[in-house]
Parts: sequence; C-alpha cells; structure tokens
Amino acid sequence: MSAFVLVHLLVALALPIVARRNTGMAFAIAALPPAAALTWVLARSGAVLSGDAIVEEVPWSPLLGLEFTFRLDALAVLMTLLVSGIGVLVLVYSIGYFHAGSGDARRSAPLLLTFAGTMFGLILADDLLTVYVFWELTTVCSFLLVGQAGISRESRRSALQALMITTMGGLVMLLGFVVLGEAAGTYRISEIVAEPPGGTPLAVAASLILVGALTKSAQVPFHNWLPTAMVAPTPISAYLHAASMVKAGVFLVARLGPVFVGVPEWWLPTVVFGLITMVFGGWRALHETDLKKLLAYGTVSQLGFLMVLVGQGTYAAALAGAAMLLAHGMFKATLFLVVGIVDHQTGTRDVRELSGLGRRMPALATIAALAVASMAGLPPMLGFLGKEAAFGAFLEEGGGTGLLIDFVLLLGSVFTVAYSARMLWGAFARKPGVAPTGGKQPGAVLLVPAAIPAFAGVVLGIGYPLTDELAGSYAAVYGAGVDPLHLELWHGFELPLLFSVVAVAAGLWVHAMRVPLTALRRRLPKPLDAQRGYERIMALLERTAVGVTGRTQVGSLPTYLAIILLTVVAVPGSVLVYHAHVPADMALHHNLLQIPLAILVIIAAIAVVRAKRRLTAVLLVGVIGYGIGGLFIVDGGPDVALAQFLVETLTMVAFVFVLRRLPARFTKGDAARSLRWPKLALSVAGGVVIALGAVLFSAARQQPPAVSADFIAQSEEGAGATNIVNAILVDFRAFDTVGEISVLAVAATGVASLVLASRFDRRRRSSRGAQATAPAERPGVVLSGNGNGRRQEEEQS
Amino acid sequence: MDVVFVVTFALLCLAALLALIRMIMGSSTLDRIVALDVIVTLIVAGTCVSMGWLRDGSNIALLTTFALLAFIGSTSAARLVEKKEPYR
Amino acid sequence: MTVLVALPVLLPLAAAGMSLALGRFADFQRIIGLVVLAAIIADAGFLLYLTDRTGPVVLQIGGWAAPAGITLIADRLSALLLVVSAVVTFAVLIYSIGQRLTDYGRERASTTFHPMYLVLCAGVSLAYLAGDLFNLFVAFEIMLSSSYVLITRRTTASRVRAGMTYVIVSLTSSLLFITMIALVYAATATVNLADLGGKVAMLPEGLQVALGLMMVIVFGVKAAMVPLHFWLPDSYPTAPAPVTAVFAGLLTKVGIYALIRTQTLVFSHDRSWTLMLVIALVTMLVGALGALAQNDLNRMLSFLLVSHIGYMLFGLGVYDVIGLTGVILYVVHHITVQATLFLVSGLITRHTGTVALSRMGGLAKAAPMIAVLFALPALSLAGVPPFSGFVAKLALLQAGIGAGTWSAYAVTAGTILTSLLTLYAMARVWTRAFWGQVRAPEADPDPDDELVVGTGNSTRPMVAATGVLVTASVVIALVAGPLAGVSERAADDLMQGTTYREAVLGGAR
Amino acid sequence: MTTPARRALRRLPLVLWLTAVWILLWGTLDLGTLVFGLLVALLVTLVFPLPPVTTHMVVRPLSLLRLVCYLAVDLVVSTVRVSWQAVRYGPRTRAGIVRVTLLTDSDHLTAMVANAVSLAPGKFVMQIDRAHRICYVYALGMRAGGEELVRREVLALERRIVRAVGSAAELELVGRIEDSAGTAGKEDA
Amino acid sequence: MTDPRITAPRNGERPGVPWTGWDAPRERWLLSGFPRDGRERAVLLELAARIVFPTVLVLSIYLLFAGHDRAGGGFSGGLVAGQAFALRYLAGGRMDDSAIISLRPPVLIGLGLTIATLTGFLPLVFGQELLESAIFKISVPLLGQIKFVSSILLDIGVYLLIIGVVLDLLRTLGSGVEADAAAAERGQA
Amino acid sequence: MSVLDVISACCLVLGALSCLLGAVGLLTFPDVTARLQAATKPQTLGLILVLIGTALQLDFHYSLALALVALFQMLTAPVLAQLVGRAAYRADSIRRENLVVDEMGERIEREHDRP
Amino acid sequence: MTANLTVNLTMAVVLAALYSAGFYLLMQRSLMRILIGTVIVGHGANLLLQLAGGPPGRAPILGDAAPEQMTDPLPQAMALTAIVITFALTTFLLALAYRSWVLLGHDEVRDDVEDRRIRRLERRLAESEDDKANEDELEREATQ
Ligand code: NA
Ligand code: NA
Repeated sequence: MSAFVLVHLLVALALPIVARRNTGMAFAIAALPPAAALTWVLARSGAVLSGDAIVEEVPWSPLLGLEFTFRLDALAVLMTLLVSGIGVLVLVYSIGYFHAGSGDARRSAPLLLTFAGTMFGLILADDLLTVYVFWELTTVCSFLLVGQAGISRESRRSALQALMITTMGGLVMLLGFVVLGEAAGTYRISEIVAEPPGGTPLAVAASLILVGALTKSAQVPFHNWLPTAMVAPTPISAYLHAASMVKAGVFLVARLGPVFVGVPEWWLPTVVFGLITMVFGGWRALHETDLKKLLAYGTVSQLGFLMVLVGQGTYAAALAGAAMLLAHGMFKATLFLVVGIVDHQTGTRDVRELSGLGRRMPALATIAALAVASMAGLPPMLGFLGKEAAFGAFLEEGGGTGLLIDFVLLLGSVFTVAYSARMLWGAFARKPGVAPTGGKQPGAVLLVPAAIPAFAGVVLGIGYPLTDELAGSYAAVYGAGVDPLHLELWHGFELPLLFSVVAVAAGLWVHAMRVPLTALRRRLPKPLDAQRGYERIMALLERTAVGVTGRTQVGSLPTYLAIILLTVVAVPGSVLVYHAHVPADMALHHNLLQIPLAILVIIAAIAVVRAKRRLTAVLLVGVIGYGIGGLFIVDGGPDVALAQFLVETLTMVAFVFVLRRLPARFTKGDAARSLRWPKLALSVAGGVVIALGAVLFSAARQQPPAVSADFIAQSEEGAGATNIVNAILVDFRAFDTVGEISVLAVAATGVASLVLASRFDRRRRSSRGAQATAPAERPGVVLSGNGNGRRQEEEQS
Repeated sequence: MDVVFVVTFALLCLAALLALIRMIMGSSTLDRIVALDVIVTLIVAGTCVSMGWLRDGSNIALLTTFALLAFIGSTSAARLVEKKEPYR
Repeated sequence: MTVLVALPVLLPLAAAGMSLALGRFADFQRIIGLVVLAAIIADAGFLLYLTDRTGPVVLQIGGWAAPAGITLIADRLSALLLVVSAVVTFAVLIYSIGQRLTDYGRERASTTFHPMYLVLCAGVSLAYLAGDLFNLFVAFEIMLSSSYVLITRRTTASRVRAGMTYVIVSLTSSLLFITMIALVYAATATVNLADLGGKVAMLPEGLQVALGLMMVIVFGVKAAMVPLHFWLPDSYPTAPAPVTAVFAGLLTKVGIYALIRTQTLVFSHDRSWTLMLVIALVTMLVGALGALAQNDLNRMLSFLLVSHIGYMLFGLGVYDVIGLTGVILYVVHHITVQATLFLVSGLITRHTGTVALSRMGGLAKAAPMIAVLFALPALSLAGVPPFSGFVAKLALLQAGIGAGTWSAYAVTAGTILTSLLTLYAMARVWTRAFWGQVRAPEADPDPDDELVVGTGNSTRPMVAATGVLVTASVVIALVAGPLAGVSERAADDLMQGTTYREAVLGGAR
Repeated sequence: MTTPARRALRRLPLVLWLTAVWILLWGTLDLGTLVFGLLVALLVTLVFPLPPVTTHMVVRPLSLLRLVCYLAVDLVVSTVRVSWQAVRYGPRTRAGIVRVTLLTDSDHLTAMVANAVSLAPGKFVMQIDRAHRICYVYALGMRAGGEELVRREVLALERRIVRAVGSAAELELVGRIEDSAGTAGKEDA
Repeated sequence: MTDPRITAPRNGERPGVPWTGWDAPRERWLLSGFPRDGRERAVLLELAARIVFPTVLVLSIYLLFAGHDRAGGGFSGGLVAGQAFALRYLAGGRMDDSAIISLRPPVLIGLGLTIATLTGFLPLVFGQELLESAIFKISVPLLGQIKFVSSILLDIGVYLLIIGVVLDLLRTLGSGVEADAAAAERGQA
Repeated sequence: MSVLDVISACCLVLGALSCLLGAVGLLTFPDVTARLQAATKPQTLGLILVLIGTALQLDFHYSLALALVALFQMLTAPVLAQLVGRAAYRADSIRRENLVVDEMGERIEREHDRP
Repeated sequence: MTANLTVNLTMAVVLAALYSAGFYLLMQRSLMRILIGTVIVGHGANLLLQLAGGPPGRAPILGDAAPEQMTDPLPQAMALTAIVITFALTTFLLALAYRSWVLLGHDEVRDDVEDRRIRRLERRLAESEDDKANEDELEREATQ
C-alpha cells in the first residue's frame, strides 16, 4: 500500500516535466496511479470485506511512535471508491476541462495527483500520526489548488482561509492524537480500538480530535471556508471539496468512532454540530444563485448529515453513514462535474442567466437528474438507501432523542430536496424572460466522467445487497447485534418511508415557494455570519500582532539594554538580595593601598559619566584603567597589571586616533532628561547587585582552589615556567590563548574593513564621477520593509 | 621604615588626587593630557615604592614598560590633538 | 584519535590564518575554505559515529587532565550539532562563493569574508566542544567577534545601525558572561563544567538559583529568549543572506546549546521547570505575533526565529528525557531550516530587489525553483508533516503532554498556536510573494554594499547550495528514526550527567 | 665613504646600547645573556635599520659627568623655585617666551639643548626653528626684562653640552664665540 | 578656521614655511623620513623616537622570553613592540617601510595565527597530545645550560600576531583616518 | 635604620613631596604651559628620587635597571612638554596677559603683517 | 592562598561604581559613550575576575614567593585573556563608531526605522477601531 502512495507522489514529482509539454497527457498519466490503486483495492475487496484486513507497516521513528501503518479494511475500501474512483474520473475530466497548456492545468495535474496519493494514504492509515501526516498534506494541496496562481485577491484569501481553518483544526487534532496516543501507549488505531484508554485523557482527546474533524468537514461554525473555496477550478471543487477531502473529517469520526463509543464528548458534538450544519447548509443552499455555491452549501449540509450518522456510534447509524458517504461522493461529484461542464460550455453558472439548457444538452441533464435524484433521496437511488437507513437508525434507537434527531434530519432532508430541485431547475429549466443559453455541446471526455458516478448511484441503489455488504462490513466494528438493520429499497410501510415521502413533498413545496422564502431570508436577522467571524478573528490577530510588536519592539537600543539590565537586577538580583547575608568577617580592605586606588577609580568613574567632552571621557577611562592596573599590582598580579597598562595605553591611542575626527563634545540632548534618573537608578541597582554577588559568591567558597595548586605544583616541571600565569597562558590553558588571539586577529580585520571602507567609497565615487556627471553624494538608503529606496531623512539630518 | 613607605604612598596618593581634580576640571584637553601624564608617572613611582617596600625587584621590566607607556599615551594624545584644537 | 575533537576548531582557525596571510589569492581562499569545511563534516560525522558507539571522545589539551587543563569533549549532543552546523556552514559557503563569483568575478579576493567566516565556524565548533566555562566564553567571543565583522562588512548607512545594535547587545552579554565566570570561580575555584556540577551543588541554595538564572540570562541573550530578544529582529535582517543564514541558523542555537549544557550539567531542576516554561510560552507568542506584524521578509523570518526558540526552551522546561530529545531534534531541524529560509530570502531579494512582501509578486511563475526551495523549508518550519519540523514538534508535544503539569499543558497549547501562526506567516509570504502578478525586479537601492539585489538572477551555486540545505532538511525527516534514537540517547546522557562527568574527570587525579 | 664595514661600525654604539639594555633588563651579567643580548640587538638593528646621519657625537666622559651633575643640581634648584612660585603666586604667576639663537647647528645638539633646558622646571622649549637655530624658550616666573638672563642660561647650557658630546668643530666654534663674548664663559665656570 | 599666519607670506627669514613647520629637523632620523600625511615634523620627537624605538623593541623581546619566568610573555612583548611602532607612527614614520622585511599587517596577523594554531599539532608528530609542550635543556659550552620550552613557539605566534594587530590599527585607525581627514579637507568627504 | 635606609627614606619622602608639590602646581597655575612646568618637572625629579630611594632598598643589579627607568623619564618628559606646549600655543590655551614677553608671537605677527 | 575569600568592602564599592558607571553609559545614545561604558564594565569584570582568586598576595612566580603566599594564578590568566579580548572588541566598536560617523555624520544609535514604522501603524490602528481598516492600513503602510 505504501508503494501505491509512493507511486502517486513520485509520478506527481515527475509530472511537471510532462505538463510543461502537454497538459492533457499529464492528466492522463496522472489518472493512472489512482486507477491502479482502485483496481488493486477492488481486487482485494472480497477478502477485506469478509474481515481479513491487509496490514502494512513502514517504520519511521519508532521512538516517537512514528510509523506509516496502512490497513485496508471495509471503510478503507469504501473510501477508495471515492478517493481513487472519483479521482480517476476527475483527472480524466480535467483533460477536457482545463485549457491545454494553461498555467492552471500545469499546476493542477501534479497537485491533483499528489492529493490523490495523500488522500489514499489517509484512508488507509491505521495510525493516528500517519493520519495526521496525510491529513495536513491534503490541506496543503488544497491550499495550492484553491489558490492556483493567486492572481485575484479573492483566490488568495479563500486559499488562505481554507488553510488556516483546516490547519487550526488539524493542529488541535494532533494534540488530541498525542493525548490519545500517550494515554493508550500506542498510536496504532486498531490497537487503540481493541483496547481504548479511559478517563479524562479519552474525553480530552475526543474533544480535541473532533475540532479537527469538524473543521475539515466544514461543520458550522467552521464551514465557511468551503463555499469560499469554490473559487477553485471546478474539477478541484468536485474532487477535494465534495467527494474526498471534506470527507476526511467524517472519515476520521467513522474511523475513531469505536474508540469513543459512549464518550459524550465525542458523540454529542458530532450530533449537535452535525444537525445544525445539515439544516443551516440546506437553508443557505436554497438561496444561492451560483450553482457552485449552491452545491457547496449542499455539501456543507450533507457533511453535517454524515457527521450525525458516523458520530452516533451504533451499527445502524454507521451503516447508514457508510451508505450516505458513498452516495454523497457519487452524486456530489457528478453534480460538480456537471456544473463544471455547464460553466465550461456556456461561460456562466448563475441560475438567473441559465435557461433551456435541459433541452439543448439532454444527456447532461439526464446525468444531472440521476445525481439529483440520489441527492434528494428518491428510490431506487443510493441516496434513498442511505436516507431510509438513517431515519431507521435513529428510530431503532428509540426514545425522545432518536425521534428528535430524526425530526431535525427530516427538516434537513426537506431542504435537501428543495435545493436539489433548485439545482436541477436552475441549471436546466427554461425560465421565462431569460434568453436560452447557448454554448457548445460537451465532449465525451467531460460527459463520461460525470456520468459514471451518476450511474453508479443507480447501480448501487438497485444492487443494494452489494452496498449493504460494503457498508455493513464497516458498521460491523460496532457489533451487528441480533437483528441488524439492512440497506434495502423496500422496508415496508414504515416511518422512514413516511419521512422520505414527507421530505420530498415538503421539499418540492419549499422549492416552489423560493421567491417568498428568499424575501423572508432577507428580512431575517443574521445571527451567524461565519465569514464575518473569521474576518474579525483574523483582523484581531493582525491588530494584536501589530499592537504587541509595536509596543515591545521599540527599536531603541538603550531600551533593549535597559531591559537586559532590568532582567539581571530583577531575576538573579532579587534572589541574591533575598538570600543576602553579608559575611561577618568582611574586611574594609586587604591592603592599605587599595583604598587610595579605589578612590581614584571611583572618582574617575563618576567623572566619566559626567564628562561632556569625548577626549575627557577617554582620558578618564585611561585613569580608571591605570588605577585598576595599580590594583592588580597591589593584588599580586604583575602580568595582568602589565597587560592592563599596555592595553589601556593602546586603547587610549586608538581612541585618540578616532577622536581626531569626531566632534569634541558629546552630542547634546543625549538622553531624555526624564529618563536620566531611572537610568541612573537602574545602573546603580545593577552595579550593586554585581558587587553584592561578588561578596556573596566569594564568601561562599568552601574549598581551596585545587586546580591552581596543581598549576603551581606542576608549572616548573611540566611547563618549564616559573611564572605560573604565563605557564597557564601558553601551556595549561593554551587553547584559550589560541582563541583569544583569533579574536584579536578578527578585531583587527574588522577594524580594517570598517575604516578602510571610506577609502573604497572615495575610490568608487571618483570612478563613478569620472563616468558620469551623477551627483557625488549617495544618500543612505534603507533596504527594508518599506525600503523603496527612500532616503532616511532622520538619519541624515 | 614602614612609616616612610606609608608617608611616601600617602603623598603620592594625594598628588594623584590633585592631578585627578585637574583632569576633571580641565579646562582644556591639554590640561587633561598633562594630568594623565602626571597620574601615570605617579603610578610608576608608586609601583617603584612598593617594590622597595616588598624588597622585590624582580619586576623591574614592568617599571620600564610603564615609564615608556606614560610617554606614548600622552604623546599620542598631545600630538593628535594638535590639529584638532583651533588655531588661534 | 582524540585529536579529531580539536580539528573542527583548529583547522578553520589555521585556514583563517592562511586565508588572511594569502589574502590576495582568491582561489586559494575559496578552496581552503571549502576543503576545511568539508573536512569538518567528515570529522564531525565520524565523531558522531564514535560517540554514539563508544561514548564521549575527550581531548585533554596539552595532556593536562581536567579540571586543570582545558578539555574538549564531543558527546552525542555536541557531535550531532557539529555535524549539522558543519553541513550548514559548508552549504552557506558555497552559496556565498557563488554569489561573489557572480557579482564580483573570479579575480576579486576578500581579505575579510573568508577568514572571518572560517573563524566563525571555529567559534561555533568550539562552543559545542568546550568542556570548560571560560573556554566556552572564549568560543563565544571567537564566534561573536567574527560575526560582528561579518555583519558590519561593507556597511551602508542603514546597516551600520543594525550592526551597532547587534554588536553592543552581544558585547553586553559577553561582559555579563565574564562577570558570571568570575562569580562562579569565586565560589567554586573551578571553571571546568564537569567539575562545576559537583561544586555548585555544594553552594547555598540561593546562590545556586541566582547563578543558574544569571546563566540563563547570559545565554538567553544569545539565544534571543524573550524579553532578551529585541536586538535580533533589528539586526539580523539587514545582513547579506549568507551571513544572516549562518547567524540565524547557528548563533542562536549555540546559545540554546550552552543553556542546555549548563542547565543539565551544572544545575539541577525539578521535572517541569516552570520559569522556563513560562519564558518558552512568551517567547513563542511574542515571536509569532512579531512575525505577523512584519512586511519585511527577513524581519518576519527573524521574528519566527525568536518564536521557535520558544520551542527549544519548551523542551528544556519540561526537563525530562523526551523533552530534551525534542529540543535536540528541534535544534537540528531548526538550524537547517532557518538557514535555508534566509538563503531563499536572499534568492528572492535577488529576484525582486526588495524584501518588502507587499512589493513582490508572481515569483512562483517567475522563479518556480525558488518557490520549491521556499515551500519545503517553510512547511517544515510550520511543522507540517512529514517534514523535519513535524518530527521535532511531535516529540515536544509528547513531552508536554507527558509532563503532566498545567504549565506544560499551557505551553503545549502555545506550541500548537505558534505552529498555526507560523504557517499563517509562511502562507502570507507565499500569497504575497509567490502568487499574484509577476513584477519586474526593483533596482538595487544601494549598489555599493555587499547586498546585491534586484539582479533578477541567481546563479547555480547559490541555488544548489540552497538545494543542499533543503535536501538536508528532507534527509533529517527521512532519518528521523535513527536521529531520534541518537537524540534520545543524547538527552539521556544529559539527564544522567554521569557519562559526561566520568569522561571528563575520569582520568583526573 | 660608506663601506659596509664603516656602516657596521656606525651601528656599533646602538648595538652596544641595546645589548646593555638587554643585560640591564635581565639583571644578570653572564656570557649567555651577553651573547643573546648581542644577537637580539643585531636582530633589531638589522630588521629595523635606522637611516645614517651625517653628524657625529664625541662623548667626553668627564664633561658628560659634569653636565649630569649640573643638570641634577639645576633640577633640584629649579624644582624648589617653581614650587615656591606655585605656592606663593599660584594663578598670578607670570611667564615669557624668549627667542634664543643657538650657536651650533645640528639636529641632535639642538635636541639635546632643548631637552636639557626642558628638564628642569621653570623653562622649556616651546618651539624650535631648526632652520635658524632658534629655540623659543618658555620661562616661568619671568619678570619684565628677564629675556637676556634666559638667553644666557640657555647658551651656557649649550656650551656644556657641546663640551660633553659635541664634535671637535663644534667645540671649537663654541670656544671661539665664548672668547669673543668675553665674560660669558666666566659666569658659569 | 585657517590662520593666515600658517601660510604666512615670505618673510625673508624662511620663505613659505608656516610657523608650525619650523620644528622640522634637517636630517632623516627615522627610516621613512617624514610623515606623508601632512603632520608636522618635530625634531625632538624624532630624535627621541630614534633612541626609544630600538630600545623598546629590545624590551619587547626581553618580555617575550622572560615571560616564562617573570612578568611578561608573548602578549606583553607584542604589545610593547606595538607601542614602539605607535611611537614611530606618532613621530611621523610611515608604517609600511619601517622594516627591511615588508609585510602587510594582515599577512603578519595571518602568519601569527597560523603559527599559533599549527604549532599545536607539532607534538602529535612526537606521539604526544595536542598542544603538549616539551622542555629541552641543552648544555652549550661557555653559555651554560639553555632551556628551551616548546610552548615558546605559541608565544612567538602570539607576539607576531599582536605586532600585526597593532600595525594594522596604525594603518587603519592611524593612517586610514588621517587620509579620510585629508580627503575631508579637500572636500571629498 | 642604617645610613642607607635614612638616605633612602629621605629620597623617598622628598621624591613624593616633589610629586605632590608638582601636583599642587598643576592645580594652581593659571594656564596649560605653566601647569605643564609645574607638573612634569617636579614629577621627573620626584620619580628620580623615588627611584634612588628604592634602589637603595634593593640589590645593586636592580639599580642599574632603575637607572634605565630614570633615563627614559629624562629623555621623554621634555619631549612631551614641548609637544604639549606647542599645541597649547596653537590652541590659544596660553593666557597672553600673563606673558611679559612673547618673542615668538612677535615674529609670527611680523611675518603675517608684512605685505 | 588564604582562606578568607570575601571580597572586601573597598573592592565591592569599586565594583559597584564601575559597573554602575558602565551600565549607565551603556544606556546612552552616543555610540562613543556606549563604547566607553563597555570599556568600564570590562574593567569592572576584569577586576572582579582578579578578585575572584582571593585577597592580595605575592605574585604567582616561583622563586619569588612561597606557594602559600601566592595569589591564585588562574583568575589572573583568565583576566589577562579577558583584557585582551575586551581590547579587541573595543577597537572594533571604535571603528564602528567611526564608520557610523563617516556614513551618518553622527555617532548616535537611533531607533530602528522598521520598528518605528510598526509603532506608527500600531498607533494608527489603535485610533481607528474599524476592523476593515486593518488590512488596508497594513497594505498602505507597506506600500507607501
Ligand atoms: Na505581493
Ligand atoms: Na546593494
């Protein structure tokens, strides 16, 4: 199975080369891997449906529980029909749909194939992390496919929205997976199903995982990315946003359902959100004039329906869910492809502009009618099977809840019938006052792929035992019970049939009442505008980002340094102060000479702070340096003192070299007056903290310095030196010295690169001046976010 | 003898303090350079005295070096300030 | 055999010396740089193999046993980071050479770039290998000083300011570093890290805590942990792409490495170190929000860098084997990916002449290769599976969930949010720069400086070098199994501490 | 004129001086130190050669010693004088800049005179005009009309220096002028 | 800004020379002769430099070798030698022709770094640890026992590198800044 | 205390005193040149005295090296004095009203004034 | 190497003074002041390093003093290394200040331009509470 996934991806990787020459050929080649996968799965479906799942493991990072585990079971077979089956059809359809050689075609062929591969991987996955891997990849594919070249702002936004919402869900789901996996000790789904963990982790995992499923399957209130994603080319909508990807959430719920049987955090949200979504989607679909949008809301509605079914966690609901899953994939793919054909041939998909197309393109209309019939739940279509079973499933459960659910489902079904009618009417009916729509007849390459699932809906409906076996072997995960529900065209005169009849009748009535209803909708308040909600959240995000960044990232170096210092004072400093008990034996001095030198250094330090002239400050720093050199001598460190004196002098010389060119005085108004005292307070606090640290840490020493005793002992014999400091520098710790001279070398090189740069500037300027009469002065320019070569006035003036 | 050394040190330190005051007061850069030279010389003298006190002359090279440095530091400052200070 | 540990430091230093001495021979500079870095890759790879098989490789320099002498030690962690860093520095050197060949021709040598780059590599290597606090300081200084030169080289008016921020903040942290070493020595009379472990434990608790926090600050500035991070987004973005790539990829990680090393070896924490967890959370969010506020591609990447430092702090905050495994995996991944992204950003600016996202467009069409080179690391950074970022993030999530404290849960949630925001930022780059109408490249605003932009081309070595790094990140994901194994063993070593201590001090007295 | 041998010979004083410095620094006088000192001195003089100068110094030890003693006494006396000034007059101390035309005309003698003048407190050479053998001497604590005294002191110092290290010709020149000046020589004898 | 007296009209005494230039010595006291960057010469300083410069170099070599047993070492030695060059620069010498061996400072730095790093590998040849030192004691007739510690090679590397660094600073912060200033005066800045 | 000690003590104290007096002059004199006088010269004397005082406390071979220091000081102090004085004159840091005579200024004026 | 290791009061005050002065100068805008600040903090750090070895004693040179009288040589060696490194970085920063002066005509560290832009944007967004303004503001800011 991994091989099939891999083949998808590898072929997709190579596809751009083909697509550059011949896009039709590219789509044709792209159809091969899913076709092969489908064939392979169907060939093994017999065994699989009888319970012999095929399992394959590809280890990845066992330590993290990462492995690719694939398991072909009934649900996977069922999903393969949608993923690979519809995939092949869509890819073939794309040959006719996309303009040969267009950018969209070149992009879409490999991406669609990649998507098919990842989706195939997803449905086969028997490992939570494997699921996640493919899950996110489908999201990325969707982003790229929706956005295409991202020419229009709308396409960019839609792609981004789809990405953000589904990724958000995906990430939360990942968290849920980790919670579940860590609680169960394994990420293998079949193992978790066999032995689910209990307690809080399970409930938490359920909630988290559902977020992923609900977003991916466009449940209210996350649904809105789906209608906006309709900016994508129609084959993509048909494949990703109707037949396969949006089913991922439903699939996941179906897959993990057995784990969460009886967990209220699992089934309650699925039912509640599912029902709301079903009704809401149906209601919205009633008012769309764009056929694609209409179908999109229809999809939202159907996804809600599916969610209710697969989330329930009973055999009957699962059976109905499996049937509906299949049915929806079939009819919705057909309808999208049909709308694609309509759009492709006529240039419009607006119900207000289309008229009389049924007469002009009867084959297309027939195909559409078959699909619509399935969608509306008319016998003997597959959709009818599913819907009957669904009604039956909740009735079977009995009690008020089941009935309540059934009533809401009925309401949803009414809307479904109504928008089904609207779809057929909108696309094909002749409308008074609208000119008959023209357009070429579609070719077989477009028609056949659309027709196949439509007819499959019929075949699977009439051949209901086959469907029952398919769906039933999935539903068996919940245990079939003594008298399990079966998918049948005829259950007898029972409540489900009544529901179906009512739904059709009421739905047709609703369609008839479309004009007043639309008016009604305009008058109704809009309590639930998900699109606006999304926009608000994103705006809030931007606002927060700018707000936080604008307030913290002030761009002022003194502030940054102050923050660092403040951290030092506040964090380790406060700990030090808290633990401070100054040692009792603390001396005033160890050597009398320390005092005058200290006074010298302290006065000089204070004077430096107050110095107004640069050279004065430098000379005072020199005094500090020499004073410290003196302290080194007093301390018994002639080597350090020598180095200190030498370095101090050289530093001073270097300073003086540079100060020749700088103004004598420091820039006035160096610091805002108001900040002077806080800064002073902070620096004094910093100084005191460090001095305190010096006292406390030095007082805390318990052992004599063994290392240094070693040095003293070994210096003469081992390093051939009586000057131990030197022995340390060139022998014991010679590596430090090597590093240190590297720093010196680097600094000298850096100084050269900085100082001599002006020489190069001059040279360049003069050579440029010789070439043209261009102005000699080049303004400093910013190459940054807003750096459009604008002068930095602030920097220059 | 210790008294002598303490007195010597005290005098040198007092001198250094005065020189430091001159350095802080200015008024011109040259004054400060002179003051720096004085301070360094005083430190050389102090180092020298401490050698006498400890009766340890092993680091005489240090003293030689210091004496030299005082010169180079101040000279560089004086020489380079020449052009910087305004001509009268 | 032990000399292998010193090679990653001494070879580039010697090469830098030669490169400086023979500064007029451009080809020599290029060749010696590439040869030395390639040698380091081989050396580091071998060290990793050795350390994983037989334990730490220890070099007591000059034959002076620790704690007296300086010890260089390659354990699993340092060897692993050495390998990754070597690969990144090698690829970036190729990129840089390619760029210079295109822009200045074959004859033009640089007295500055090659030696400084090699010294930088030596500093980074030494930082990983140093078994001694003061030597670590020296390593930091080697690394930082050369980075100062690289970031201010051939500056323009706008870049000199950024350079200042970087240099001064780094310098300040270096000064705090010496101060801290002095305090450590005052209390313990040793600077050997392995030796310090035991000695610090004998200090009064308040001092231990203060010392630990001081180290967190010192290394935190380098690692750009919030609130010590402000300098980074102001300074990194302005440097030329290869420089920024190495800085972003390596320098912050050296800070993280030092943090991990000291906090595991010298100090001890309870499982789940709440302060660090809080810092991690704030770092993640502040960084991610900062990224969203940017229109400048490089600044956005820099903020994301800050944000993802939070991930590494997270793992450290969890403070158990799986947490540290996550950190190590994340560091390995992030070094590669962040460097790659900055290189790609360099390619982008060459094509567009600007770093302003709002003024880019249509790159996916104009330069599809760059689009691919951007997309993979971008997805990886966002933690999208199956790329390297996902593997590392997964380990962190597992650590966070496993830690079982509320602070850890909060940070775990923050990790998720940060992932989302990262993806959003990356997607925004994609929608703004790669989608939309193709635009003509803008003219180089400052033709005199090192940053040559808006040429509308990128030469093969540059693309190849970027490709090498992209491949490296893919390889990291592919070998996630063995890699996680090594990381876990490394993390285990860190938590135990005995392996390191025995390796260093075993032969002493 | 400049055969290698002579050039080497001319470097000899410097080499000897450097060797002496080496020995002084080590503080031990043994053969090893001497040999190494010579080697170091040679190394330094060879690697950093100094340009040859045309004028020569002839050292007369006795005169040199007298000069040193004179300078030492002068140093002490002047120090007391200036210190007195500092304490007595302080900010009201007056001064003057006096032009002194030297008798001799060589760089090193001029420099030595300037150095010697500057050594003791109270006076220093502020500006030299080598082309005209002029030293502008700044004298602290000078009263109005004290120019001549300053000039005399400086010239007397010059004579002492010439006697100590001047060439024969310069010595002769100084002596001649001294004779013609008559009393000038007796004053400082 | 510019005092007219500096470019004073000819005065018969010494036409065309501003008063600030009177100090120039007549002879070349330092190898490079005179400053080329427009600084005035000063006879006193040049003479002092002529004497001090080699002396300080000897001092620096002393520090280099004495470092093992007394205060000093490669650092201090190198820095002291550097100060000697600084003095030469101040006295007006150019840096690049101050020695018979003309090495650009970066080359010297690179050389020092290479020596310092590569000598670390030398002990490996003798089967010792990296950077391990060896002590050789050789008895030379007449000179007595000479101790040679191999780590002096590192010290020498350090010494050379630091001289290179100081020379480079003089080249850049010294001459480089001076050249900038001159260009600024010419109005090219 | 031996005789040498007494001499040494005198030298040390006098030297330090000389340094102090110089510092007083540095503080009290009116202008740079005057301060220069006050500062550098007594400083030289003071240092030499201190050197002598110290030399008497140490072995003989150290005295030679100390003589080297003294020589250095005597060689360099005047050079610095001249440099600073010259710079002061240029920088107009000299108080002209304190000068009873300025033959250098006269010449400069003359050369400038002559047409 | 004596037992009493406490840094004495005088030295503690010196350290406090040096670090305070250095920190204060670090927080200024003039690069030269900042540079001087780093030099002073560097001095303080080197002094602290030296003090970490213990109270004053004889120079750690064999033959001049007995090992018990000697000060701890290791911190001295480290201080020496630190001094040289600080010197190297000082000269570099000095050159940077110079370069900044050549390029900009001043040696001040002004605020970052891009950060200022975001601060402006933040203020403008705070003024206009309209959501829609957001994206537009961002785009306008970016393209101006
Ligand atoms: Na754009
Ligand atoms: Na440019």
